[in-house]
Amino acid sequence: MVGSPVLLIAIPLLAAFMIPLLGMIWKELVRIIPGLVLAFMMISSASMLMYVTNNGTIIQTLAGWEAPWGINLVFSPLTAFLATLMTFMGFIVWLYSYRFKRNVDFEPAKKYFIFLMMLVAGAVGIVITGDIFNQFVFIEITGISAYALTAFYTGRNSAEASFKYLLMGALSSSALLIAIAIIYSQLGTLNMADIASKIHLMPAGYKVTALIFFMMGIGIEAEIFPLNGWAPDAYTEAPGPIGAAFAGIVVKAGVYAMVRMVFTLFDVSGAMDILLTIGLITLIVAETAAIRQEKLKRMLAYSSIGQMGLVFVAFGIGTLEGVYAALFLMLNHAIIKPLLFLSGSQLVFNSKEKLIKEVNGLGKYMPFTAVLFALGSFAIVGLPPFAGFWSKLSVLTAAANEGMLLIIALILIVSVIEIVYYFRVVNRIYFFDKAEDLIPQKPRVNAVIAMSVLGAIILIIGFNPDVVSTVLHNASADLMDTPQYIKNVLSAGQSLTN
Amino acid sequence: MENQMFEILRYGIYGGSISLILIGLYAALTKRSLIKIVIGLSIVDGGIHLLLIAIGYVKNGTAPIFSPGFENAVDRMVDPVPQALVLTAIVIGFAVTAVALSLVIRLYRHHHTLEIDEIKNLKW
Amino acid sequence: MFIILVFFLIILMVGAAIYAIVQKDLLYAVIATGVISLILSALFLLLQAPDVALTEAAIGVALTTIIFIITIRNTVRHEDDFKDRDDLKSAVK
Amino acid sequence: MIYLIFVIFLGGAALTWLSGKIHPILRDVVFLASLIVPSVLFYMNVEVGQTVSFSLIGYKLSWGINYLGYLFSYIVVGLGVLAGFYAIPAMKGKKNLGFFYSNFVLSIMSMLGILFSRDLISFFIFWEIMTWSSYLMVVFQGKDVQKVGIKYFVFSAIGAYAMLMAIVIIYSLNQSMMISDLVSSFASFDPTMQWLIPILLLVGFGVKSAMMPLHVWASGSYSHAPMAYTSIFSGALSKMGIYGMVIVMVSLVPIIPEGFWLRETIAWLGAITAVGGTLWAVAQDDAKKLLAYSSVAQLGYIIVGVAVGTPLAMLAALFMAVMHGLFKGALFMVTGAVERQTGTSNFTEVTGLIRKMPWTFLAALMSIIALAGIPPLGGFVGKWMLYESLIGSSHYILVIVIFFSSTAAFLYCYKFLFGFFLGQEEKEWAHVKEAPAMMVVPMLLLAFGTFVLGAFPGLILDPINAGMQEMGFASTQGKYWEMSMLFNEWGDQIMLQPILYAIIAVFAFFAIFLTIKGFKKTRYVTTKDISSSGEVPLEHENLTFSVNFFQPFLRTVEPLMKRQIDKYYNEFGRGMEALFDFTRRVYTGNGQTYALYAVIFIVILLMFKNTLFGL
Amino acid sequence: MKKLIVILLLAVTGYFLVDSFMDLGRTGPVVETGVKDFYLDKTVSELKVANTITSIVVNFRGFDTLGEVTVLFLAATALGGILYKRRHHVGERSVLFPSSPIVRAGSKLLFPAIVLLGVYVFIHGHLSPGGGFQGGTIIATGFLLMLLAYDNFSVSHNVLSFIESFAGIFFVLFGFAGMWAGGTFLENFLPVGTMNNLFSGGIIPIVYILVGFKVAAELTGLIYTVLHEKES
Repeated sequence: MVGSPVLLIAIPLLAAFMIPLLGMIWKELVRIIPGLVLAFMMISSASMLMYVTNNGTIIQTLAGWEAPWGINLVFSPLTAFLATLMTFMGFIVWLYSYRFKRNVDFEPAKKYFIFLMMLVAGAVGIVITGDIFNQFVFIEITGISAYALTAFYTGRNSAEASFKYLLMGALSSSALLIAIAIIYSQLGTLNMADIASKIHLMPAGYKVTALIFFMMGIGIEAEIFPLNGWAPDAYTEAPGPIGAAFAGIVVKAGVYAMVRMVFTLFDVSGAMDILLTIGLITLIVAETAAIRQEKLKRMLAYSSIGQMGLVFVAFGIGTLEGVYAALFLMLNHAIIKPLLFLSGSQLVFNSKEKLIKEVNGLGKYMPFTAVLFALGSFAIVGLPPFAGFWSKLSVLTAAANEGMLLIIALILIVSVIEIVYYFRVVNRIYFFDKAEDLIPQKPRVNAVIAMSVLGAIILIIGFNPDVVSTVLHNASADLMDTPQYIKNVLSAGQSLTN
Repeated sequence: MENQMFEILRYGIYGGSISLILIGLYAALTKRSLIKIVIGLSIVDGGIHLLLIAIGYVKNGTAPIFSPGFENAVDRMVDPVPQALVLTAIVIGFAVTAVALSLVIRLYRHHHTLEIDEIKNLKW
Repeated sequence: MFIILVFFLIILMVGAAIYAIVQKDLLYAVIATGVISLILSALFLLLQAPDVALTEAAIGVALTTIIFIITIRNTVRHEDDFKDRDDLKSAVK
Repeated sequence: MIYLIFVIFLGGAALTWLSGKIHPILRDVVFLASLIVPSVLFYMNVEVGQTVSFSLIGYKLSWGINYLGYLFSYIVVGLGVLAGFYAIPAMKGKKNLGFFYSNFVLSIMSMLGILFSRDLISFFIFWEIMTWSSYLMVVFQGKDVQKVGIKYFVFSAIGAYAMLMAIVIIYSLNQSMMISDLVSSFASFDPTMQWLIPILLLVGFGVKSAMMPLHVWASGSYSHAPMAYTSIFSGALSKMGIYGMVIVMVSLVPIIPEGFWLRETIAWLGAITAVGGTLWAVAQDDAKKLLAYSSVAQLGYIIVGVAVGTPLAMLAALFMAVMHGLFKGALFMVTGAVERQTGTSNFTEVTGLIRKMPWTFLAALMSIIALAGIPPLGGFVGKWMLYESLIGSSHYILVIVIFFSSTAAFLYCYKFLFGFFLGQEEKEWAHVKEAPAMMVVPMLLLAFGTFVLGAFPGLILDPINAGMQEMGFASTQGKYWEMSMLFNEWGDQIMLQPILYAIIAVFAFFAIFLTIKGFKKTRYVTTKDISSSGEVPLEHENLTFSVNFFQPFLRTVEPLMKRQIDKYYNEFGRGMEALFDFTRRVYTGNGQTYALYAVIFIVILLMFKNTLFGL
Repeated sequence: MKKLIVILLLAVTGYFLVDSFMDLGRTGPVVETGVKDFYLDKTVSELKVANTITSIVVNFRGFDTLGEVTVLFLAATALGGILYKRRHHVGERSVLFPSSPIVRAGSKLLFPAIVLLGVYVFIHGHLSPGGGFQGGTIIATGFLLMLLAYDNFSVSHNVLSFIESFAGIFFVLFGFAGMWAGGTFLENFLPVGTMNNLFSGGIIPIVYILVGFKVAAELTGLIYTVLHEKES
């Protein structure tokens, strides 16, 4: 085991504070250090994931106080899985943008990499923390990094997107604080496990109100339907790799926070159905919006929102299989959508408007990028033998086992819509003639490596899904087993009385 | 009598904080000027902070600071946890407000207007 | 006495909030926001939260207000006319 | 061994692509090797009933071939290898050939994989691989990609997803993905599911076999894919739909109470497909389109046979499936050859190639005869058995419809033959040469196959019989004659032989006649040489006789053809897009509105929290 | 119309908020003993810190504080990034209003006092109300005063950067030291001393001083950045 959970947060923070100083020494360090940190986080969380798989959950207390009193970090199979996924994606995004951002001035470049690192660290923090207020703080860290990254390019509409994001983010943090206030006023504790063990004492009315405020606060991060207006704008206007990071990292953290609320913290019976309904609405609205898009990244953004809807549908099924399917979907989406964003932004790199029709005929000029984009499209619509198929299959079987035939039908109809718009783009890439004034941008070596790693993972999971099934099984069992979670966290110190 | 007074006090504080939240939200939802929206958001923040502090308040409470000779006043001390949370929340709220205002400046530079209805190049 | 003070402050605060959102002149609105923060800070003190009161006084009253004012100076002063008007400059000069 | 076959296919596909970067000849060699080697391995080493199983994320998967699959594998592998040979000269000079060839290999692999699948998951996986590899072929030439390609893929996806839905329902009921488990436990499902599952599966298979309301993709896709591939596309790939349909119709539908209605419906849909396809084929001026619609029509016959489901009907259907693979493969190859040599496949432009491309003509002639169902070639046997089985099972109206359709089919057969090869010779085509031998030989082989099977249908009836027996039909081994009056008590082909001799005599007569006539001095006229009236046609007027070839006939059937289902689909699609355009307006672009949504969201949840959260 | 809808919506939200919080006084929390009692107890008995809030902010929930200074750091960085222009008018400051000599003189007089107050507040954070945030913000207001009063008053960006970086680094390093010495991140590994002494509470005052420096530098830098935002 390399490192410990707290290092996943502390090291990036340390690095973030150091980068301004180090940047004065040698400017290149500003780009290199975040990469090293992200690599460390990736390796560390992967090795801890292995440790957790064999030896059970790591609970790390902070500042020397046991669970309900101090803040603690929970590195369970689920959080380990997500943390590994996120740090891996963070590293890939860094790798992609390492030289991508070379032509940017020193000051913004410095900020870009700090924010990228903190985005990942914040998202990891959201996932591994065991304390709701701490989670709120991490949501803010992620949020501010995300606002700044969205507004990274001057001169575009990025400030507009960022402001919308910020407006929603501010509402989100208000809702979260109100929910935390309700919980704290009733239960006198902020620790998730402690809350989970006492939530049954809380009067139902307050409980549900708190849950609703949580759902709204976290729903904004998790891009559920009526709360996701900011998402397409932010994805579109942020730099390409950051779109990938949003889709692969930030949303996953939001989804995690949401399901942790619903599955572990609250014992409200109807919450699953709400998740299911919201997920379905999100899925349908987002996918139907995606089909009419003219900008490539915006289409990908809507598609990403739709996939998140599907994830919520899978969680909303509420069975172990459903959770398994949802985690599988999250994994696949976290791999495939970043690939699409990375290769897509490479495809429209030199076009001004980033329209879909500007990718016409680029298959000939940037064969590698185009192939990866096509691979990503094939995988995300769930064509076998690529990765997306297995997750879609597991969602469908989970739904079928609960007899939700209508939902299966809806998911499949929406998949057809998905096919239409992805294949329109793939067709354009390969079978149309290139616009004459457009100069294709050859991807740099690091970008090629980053994208091909993702492509290889898609193929590996596609041909042998068993490589991830153990991890996913552990993770889904972990999420379903609330008593075990409480026991793990509170075992060291005794729970507070009554 | 004393209890009743305390009840009224509670109602007053909660009512004040909730009305602050609602007023702020109203501004954020209806005002067309970006700055007004940010003002609304900061008012909401203020209301929430007051709400949190009010949760921790106990009857005839004292600040949770021990002074020599009064170590036994624990029962009357107000709840320190919400205060700690509010400390954090205030700083975070300020950070968000600052970022929001810098975005407003950027938007003004770009669009030459602060009307939120005009700033929708990105839609659908 | 305590209660009356608190209620007085709360009413003042709500009044300031309403003033802040109905006032078309953003500069006044911002100052009203500062007043809200000031009253909040007083309320925190009354509610036995001196630390919070200190922070709110420094951040809410001074820093937030000044950032708002700088923003207004860089943009427009009146809520209704969204075009640049040199009101603020002329007003403060 | 089974794994090895698929590994070679996959590796071959990848290698073909890569070797194309090194040298084209190497690529061609690798391509052919990766088709032939696994095929040889398959026939040499794989026996019926031999299975391998493994498990993947909790699903037990199993691969192996059964007799029915073995029968279909003849179509797939035989046609695939021949088309592979044909493809090399046919595709010469095109771009992206590595892509084409590796897709080709993938298609063949996926079809073989479907036949190998003993469980639904691998069936679906191979099905989807087949779908997207054929999709990539359809759009390969880059014509009408957004329209035809997307249409093909959307319909395929609808079919595939219907199938997927059926598969997950089966899994939820059965907790097993094996097809055999499905068959054995199907009787215990509740009636709703008993209806739902076959219908969903039939939608899936119906798309691939171009059944009536789902056929609209077929004409465009068949005519847009490169001809070297279309011969497989129409000849073998569509048979996968038939293969699935046979399984459903034989194993599942009889179990459903009142399942009789499902059979009738499918049979009628098949018949309507046949009629519609034929009429549309007649109206076409382009050989590819004509053959495409003709394929739809022929598949309609097969569907009728499968749906009626008496032993004889099934025999007829399977026989026709094999025959259709042969002659339609040959005909598409012929069209491809003509197109390659002349640059167009339009009857109104190309005429009189008989002297230029005699071998191609021979292949076309034989295949057309088989298609039209004239003895002694194979088509006749199939059609005869189909009529007989329909009459035998009292489907009198159906038989009239089918008969009408197959009579009308003569029209387009004639048009095809006449349009390309007979008629005046235009100067424009004077330079045309015969296609290379590598193209001619495969089509001649296929055409010869139709001849052999027409004369000796017993050759293929044995495997068909084995397959049917496996599906649960009573053994008909050695008793074909009891099923059809076409065969006599000697068991296979005797009744046909007199006909055969007679036909050969007629052929010989005509051959001699033509040869003698050919020696005579004939005056060749061009299309512009019109002496019958005083009007002199202008240069640009197309006066080829193929223009408005069957005008009176088409005018008669016009009311039938007016209702084009395609139009409804298009309008539906447009309507949906308009709807989506409307719904996406919830994203107004105004940040404040989004904030308002958030408040509305929370208010709705709060107001209805008692109902929503079950308090 | 929109306003009416909004008012209606807010009325409903307000009703439920009132519903959630108003009853609190009547029924009280369902769990009588929360974490606060533990904190109140341990603050005196183990940490020897007079100000419970300080002990919570720095020790019990020190991780939050670390996150919070990070948020501030990120906000300051983001501000620089968002308002970044290629040609930055360095040294030119937008003057809100020209200040009178009285103000200048007063500012000059007040500035050391304010800074001293701030320093006092954060040094005595564990004994009396106040601490790192409060002291830091007070110092920042002092700088703000000077920036407003004097056109030519300037703060070295590099110095600010150094201070905030070092404060942040040492905060994290203290966390690591706690990990090394006591086993958990940010653990109080120094002797706690006796209550109400200046040197008590182990690492709490040290960390709070670091927080104070960081917050002061951060906020000053932030104000400085915004003040230099010239109208284009």
